[in-house]
Amino acid sequence: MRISFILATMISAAMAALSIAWSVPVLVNGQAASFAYGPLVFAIDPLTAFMVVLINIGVLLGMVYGISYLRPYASKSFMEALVHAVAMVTLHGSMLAVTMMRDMVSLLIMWEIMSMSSFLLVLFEGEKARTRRVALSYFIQMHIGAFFLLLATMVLAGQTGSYTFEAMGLFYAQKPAWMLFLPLFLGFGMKAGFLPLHTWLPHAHPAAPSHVSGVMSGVMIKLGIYGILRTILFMHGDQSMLGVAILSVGIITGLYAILQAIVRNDLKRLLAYSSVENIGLLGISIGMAVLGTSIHNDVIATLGWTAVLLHMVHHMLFKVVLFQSAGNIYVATHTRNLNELGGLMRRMPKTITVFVLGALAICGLPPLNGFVSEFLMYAASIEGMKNSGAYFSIVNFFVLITLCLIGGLAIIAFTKAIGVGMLGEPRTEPARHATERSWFMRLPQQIAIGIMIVMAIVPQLMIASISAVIRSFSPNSDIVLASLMPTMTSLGIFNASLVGAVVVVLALRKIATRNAQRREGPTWGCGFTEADARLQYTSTTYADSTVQLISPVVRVHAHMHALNDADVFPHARTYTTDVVDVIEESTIQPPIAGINYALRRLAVFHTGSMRTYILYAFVFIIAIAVVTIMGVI
Amino acid sequence: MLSFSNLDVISLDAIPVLSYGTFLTTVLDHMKANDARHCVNYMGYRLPNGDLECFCVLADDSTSQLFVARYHLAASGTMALPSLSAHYRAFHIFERVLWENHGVQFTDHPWLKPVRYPHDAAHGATIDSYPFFRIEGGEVHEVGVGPIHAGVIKPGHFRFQCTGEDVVHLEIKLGYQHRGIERLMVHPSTMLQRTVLAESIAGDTTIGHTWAFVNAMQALMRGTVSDAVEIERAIALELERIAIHIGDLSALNLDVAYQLGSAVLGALRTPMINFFQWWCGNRFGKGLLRVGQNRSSLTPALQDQLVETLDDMERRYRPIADTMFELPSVLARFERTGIVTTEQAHIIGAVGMAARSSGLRRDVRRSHPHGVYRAEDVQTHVLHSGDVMARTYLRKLEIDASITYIRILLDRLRTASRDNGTLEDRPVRELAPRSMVVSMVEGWRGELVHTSITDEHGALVHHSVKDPSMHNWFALALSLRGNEISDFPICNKSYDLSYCGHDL
Amino acid sequence: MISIALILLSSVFFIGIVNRTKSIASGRIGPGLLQHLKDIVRLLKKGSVTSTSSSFIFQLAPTISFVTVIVACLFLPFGDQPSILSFQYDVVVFAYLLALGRFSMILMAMDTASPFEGMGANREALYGMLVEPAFFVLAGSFAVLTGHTSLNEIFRDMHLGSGVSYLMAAFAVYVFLQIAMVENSRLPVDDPKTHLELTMVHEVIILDNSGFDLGMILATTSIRFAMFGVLISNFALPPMVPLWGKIIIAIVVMAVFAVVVGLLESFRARNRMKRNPQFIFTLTSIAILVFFTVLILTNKLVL
Amino acid sequence: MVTILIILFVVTLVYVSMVDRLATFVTLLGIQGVLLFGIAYMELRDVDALNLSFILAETLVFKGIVIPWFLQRTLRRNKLVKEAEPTVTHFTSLLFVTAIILVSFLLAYTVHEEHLRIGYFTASLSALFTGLFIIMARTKIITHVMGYLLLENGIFLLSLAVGNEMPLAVNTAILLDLLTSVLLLAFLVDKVGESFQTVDASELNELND
Repeated sequence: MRISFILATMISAAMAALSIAWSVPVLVNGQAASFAYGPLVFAIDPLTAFMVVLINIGVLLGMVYGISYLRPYASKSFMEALVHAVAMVTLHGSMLAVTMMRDMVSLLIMWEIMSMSSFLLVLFEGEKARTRRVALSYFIQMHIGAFFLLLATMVLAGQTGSYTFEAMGLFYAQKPAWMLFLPLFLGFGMKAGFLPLHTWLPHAHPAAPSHVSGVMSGVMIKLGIYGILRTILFMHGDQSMLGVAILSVGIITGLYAILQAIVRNDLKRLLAYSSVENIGLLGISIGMAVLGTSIHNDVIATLGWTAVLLHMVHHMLFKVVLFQSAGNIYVATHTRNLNELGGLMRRMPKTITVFVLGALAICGLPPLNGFVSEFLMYAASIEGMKNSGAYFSIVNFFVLITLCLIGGLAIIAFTKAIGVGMLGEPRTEPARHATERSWFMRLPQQIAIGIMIVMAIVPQLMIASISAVIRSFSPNSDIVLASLMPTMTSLGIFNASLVGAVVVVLALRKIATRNAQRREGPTWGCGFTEADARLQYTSTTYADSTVQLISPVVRVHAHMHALNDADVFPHARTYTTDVVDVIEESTIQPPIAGINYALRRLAVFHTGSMRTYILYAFVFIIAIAVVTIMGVI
Repeated sequence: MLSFSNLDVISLDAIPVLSYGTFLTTVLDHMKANDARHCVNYMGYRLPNGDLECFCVLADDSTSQLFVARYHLAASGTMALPSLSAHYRAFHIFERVLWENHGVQFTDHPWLKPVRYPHDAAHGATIDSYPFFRIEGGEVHEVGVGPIHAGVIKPGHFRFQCTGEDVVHLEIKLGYQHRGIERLMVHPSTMLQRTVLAESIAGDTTIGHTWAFVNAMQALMRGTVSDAVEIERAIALELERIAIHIGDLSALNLDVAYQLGSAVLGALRTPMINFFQWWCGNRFGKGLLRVGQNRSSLTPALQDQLVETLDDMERRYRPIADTMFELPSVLARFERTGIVTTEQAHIIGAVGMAARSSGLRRDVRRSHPHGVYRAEDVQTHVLHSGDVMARTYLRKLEIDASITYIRILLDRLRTASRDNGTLEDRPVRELAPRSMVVSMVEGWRGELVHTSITDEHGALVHHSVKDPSMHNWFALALSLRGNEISDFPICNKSYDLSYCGHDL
Repeated sequence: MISIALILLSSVFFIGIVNRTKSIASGRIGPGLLQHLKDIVRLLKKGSVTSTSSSFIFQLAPTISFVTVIVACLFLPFGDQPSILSFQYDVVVFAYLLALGRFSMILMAMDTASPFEGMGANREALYGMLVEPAFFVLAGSFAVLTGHTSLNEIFRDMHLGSGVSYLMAAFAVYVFLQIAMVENSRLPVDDPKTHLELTMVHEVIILDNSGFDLGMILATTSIRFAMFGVLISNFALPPMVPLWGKIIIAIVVMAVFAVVVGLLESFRARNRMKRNPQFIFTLTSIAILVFFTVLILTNKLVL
Repeated sequence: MVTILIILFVVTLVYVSMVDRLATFVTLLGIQGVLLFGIAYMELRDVDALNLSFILAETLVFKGIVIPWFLQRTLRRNKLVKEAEPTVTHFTSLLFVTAIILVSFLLAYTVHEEHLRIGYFTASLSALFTGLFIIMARTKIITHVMGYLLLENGIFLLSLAVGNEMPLAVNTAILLDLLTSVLLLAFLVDKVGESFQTVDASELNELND
């Protein structure tokens, strides 16, 4: 049954080859190209070309991984496998198409195809009730997003009489920008996962199979960012307040999501929240770039746009790595709960090493590529503090604080994931018996890591190759980029030499200790000889001290029958926790509860008797007749 | 139950042998009668015919009375009994020892776990395999500290159930220092050997334990010592109290990283214990107390030296004590840390300064006085907050009180008679046959109870030792609940409990 | 060049001076100034024991931590003497290098499957997260003040003139001093002296390290301390003084820094663990005031 | 110079948020009084001697010395050592006060009134809000009074912020009002002190005598 998926991968590869062949020239010489297929017009400008490359790399890595990831699912029927394969190709195609559309209506159609196909992909393990529920919720929330896009289309068409993107420019020139931008941001932001529209993400990612969640998190949510970028492309004039607004949303999204990631015990959910956090970072960068453009500060604008574009690629790469490694762990242990894992580094070292590298990158630490884009964000915010009036100086000051808080919190989240889930001693039997996965299941991650290393060592080339895209956002970027290049070159050399220095010191250490005696022994346990795996921090307790600081924002409910004063000799206790996404609880739950309530009320009519239904039909027809006669319709 | 008082020699025949059922109801009735009653000892030993003879001694702090009841368990009979601990938690440790040593199965005991021996010793399990209380769910982590600690402390294992930095529950497992003191005591040996053994029960309570032992023996010999000897012993006991309290204050400062306090107070402990060196040739007072006599008496020259030492100590101690108890960063660590409520202290039967810092007035010197303490001029302080601050500040108050008291005793010593004791001339006599004596002394940690039982030939058949730590270790465990794990060292040091006194 | 030489030189004596101050304050003679160095040398020669629970991360992390600190030192200028490495926005690199070192040490600690080390890792991660904003706010403020973004140029062009700028410098020095105390796990956040597993931050992370690695970790700590010393002494270097004068000033400042650390540690107790986050976050609050002061100094803000 | 004093004043606010010993709180209030004296002295040197001496008396004597001394005495008399567990943690307080300072600043910056001087306005708003926050977040009556004192310091600064336009009478009236309330409170606490103190706290406070 995997044949269908392999075939799909081949089709995708062909699609990728074709689209990249079209896109690369656009990236290189900055000239937009387009071709028509019937009424559909596929246009490739630098931004599209950039997205095409991003999408293709992400999807192909995912599909190659999927070939071996799907092996344990041999019991699936041929039909199910076929649907999955077709949905995957459709998703790939529709994502490519979304970036190539030049008017709102065709974009909406492609958007819808993209949502539907990803819905089918999430539904892969549909035999699980939870997966079905999550998929349904995803489906509904995507359509709320689509509704906002539709609204935006109507606003656009109503005001300018045209659906094309060029009309946006017209609109922005005449009307307050937010009137159009708000529904667009809500629609695209739903896909991207800006707060409070992120609520589908942490559910859909863990429910989907790992190759799909890699693609969804690495690639598909970037389409939301693409939408926002595309919209901004047509803006002009002073949009500084809009920039501050986006930036604020980004700050809140980033901080909130990384706090949520810290308290999650489900590895894939942690990764999903980390995706939201990175969307927040992108939002911050977009905000800064818009701000920079508005106050005519080319340095800030250029740094901002470069950070946005680079971080999109970077995040795609390390998110693919992380989700696929998490997939490998899941296949090896059949659990995603960090409290049940542990000790994997000694059992599947290659997979975990890749995960650690991915984590290093996503925390924005040197010497990997995540650092390059975070460096640019910091640079933009420091420039913002330096080169603007007091007001924007303070805004950028907030950005600076947020960036380093997010950086520090990300370190907590990922040291938790690695330290609790992968290092130390295994906590349960499945983790104890985990074994390394095949080379083919590790290949896509290693490829991605390879690209990441290249991007970290020669960031200046990466920036040069997307300079056309940056130019389309900020026309004067070339001068700034020219002065930025030496810094980026130094940064690349720094990254490389940092690794080199570690290697050199390691070699020296090796030489210095060649005569020293080396023994192995158990970890120091104060002389107590019956140590067990319970004597390790758990995922819950590792997060606890952070949770206590931020308790109003992140609520962790602990369930344990408390020990009171008289309980000198306590009876058996169980301690469990569950985490509440406060925003999800306050935005998504009430309407759902309302709908549930309404449906329960409606169930009164649902008697199960054929005669009542006929009665309903009869009443309905009469009602229609009456309404028609009254001339209401 | 038979009523008597501290150091009374009672004939075994005067204690009625009850059936276990009657024993249970009698003890419970007696406990119910008065809130000031607590169990000071409950132990058993094998009769020559293999039967188990058990004694339970209760103390009433308000009336200075002791009560005793006993029962027999036939070797062939059932060993499954309902427990006292089910009603009064404080009995738990005694019943666990009975279970461990003699195989008595207490059916409804809430915490039937080993005290000194390895768990399930018969099957060759190691001492480390202890059935710890654990919180299930996989989200709480455990921290195991010991038996080898950071710093040189004695061995014990502490198992914390933690949620992050907070401790949900602490369980303490001891028994690493089990030497079999009680067995060695009755092992045919000379009185001197036994005294030396009593000196070694707990190194920091040498005077206290030796005095309790010596008192018991003297009582069984139906002899007395002179007033001067009694006063000297009281001075030694109070000196020990001062020395250890100062040492603990220093250690508490070290644990909160207040270097000045730790260094100054640490240096102050030395002159106090050095005085013992001058007095009796051993810094911890070993070799001072003997049955019927003190091996070296406090000569006028030594008295002067003691006054001088105290003056000098006070001069250096006052400023640092004031500074320490006014330094916000130190107080911030002590206050509201490791709280044990009065209710908890009562439930677990805390004694000594652990009890006094949690609002229970328990001081043998006042409630069951012996010798010089009958004069009632020693001051007892009680604090109510039950936190580390209370225990620390209580130490300061007790140091002050002891200094005052030593000065009073020194005055009295000048006029005291040195030859009104009946044991002076013939220090070793026969012990009274078929008798029992309960000797209680308030060591610096709390009540030390030595219970001796002789057979018809006047030979010691059982000598039971109860160190205050037996009860108070549980207070430490409770004080950690809901506290930060990083406060464990200061909670631990604020009690400074004895490992060997518990393990015996 | 001079700064790295100064850092290496002073790192030899730094812990020695701190410990000596502490011992004198408590009425003891105390260990020799070079005791710490001797300890390190002895450890470097010794054999090692590694935990059976651990993986290559345990072996790798001390090296990474060491390298990050050394490389971070390379970014530090000395007054107007440029540093070895320098490019725009290298303040970010400086902070992220330290973060990388922290990341690797945290993983190393978690690798041993020991609850103590998990505890230390957890604390290190939290405090690291809280201390970082203070550093960045200061760095950003100096960027605003001097108009430059690399440490080199910032310290070259930072001239203190008015009373307000002295106040700002005083705040900045205070914050850097406290950051140094936090990063190096000194009082009142951590207590390097009482070796109690449950109360430590940094020391408990390295509980299972031995031999060469432990020596390297101790060396890293003293170098990092000295690095902050040089950073702080940079505030006290007037531009017109000749180079040798500056070196003398720097040495004096660092000696004073060490003595101040020693005295601070002698006369107060350490914080309760839960008070630490708030203590550390105060630094950010103070740094924010530095930022406002800078806005005033640069006339972005007119009072 | 004035700027320095204002910044130091804001620093004391940061520390106010994190103290948990009431005595430290009082000391901080005293420091604020002295700082206000400095600020007022620098600002109002040209005002006539009577007014000047009046203001100086108000700041240095009352705010800097009398009220702190009186509060310390009340604390000592009533064995009040530590703030009872506050309703919010100190960390949250610290976050709040930091936010208050930032928001006050933005507010001051946005208002941009001709007569308003941003520095004073920021400091005074911060003090006002911090005082209100302390009153809301803490439980003891004595801490409430200290919150009011913070508030009053804020008002004093505000009067400086709007130039010399706010009549001194208002300020004086507020001060008198507060002085009365402090006295009343001290009296009240002295009277009911024993009933809500545990025995042990009274014993603990032998060390303060």
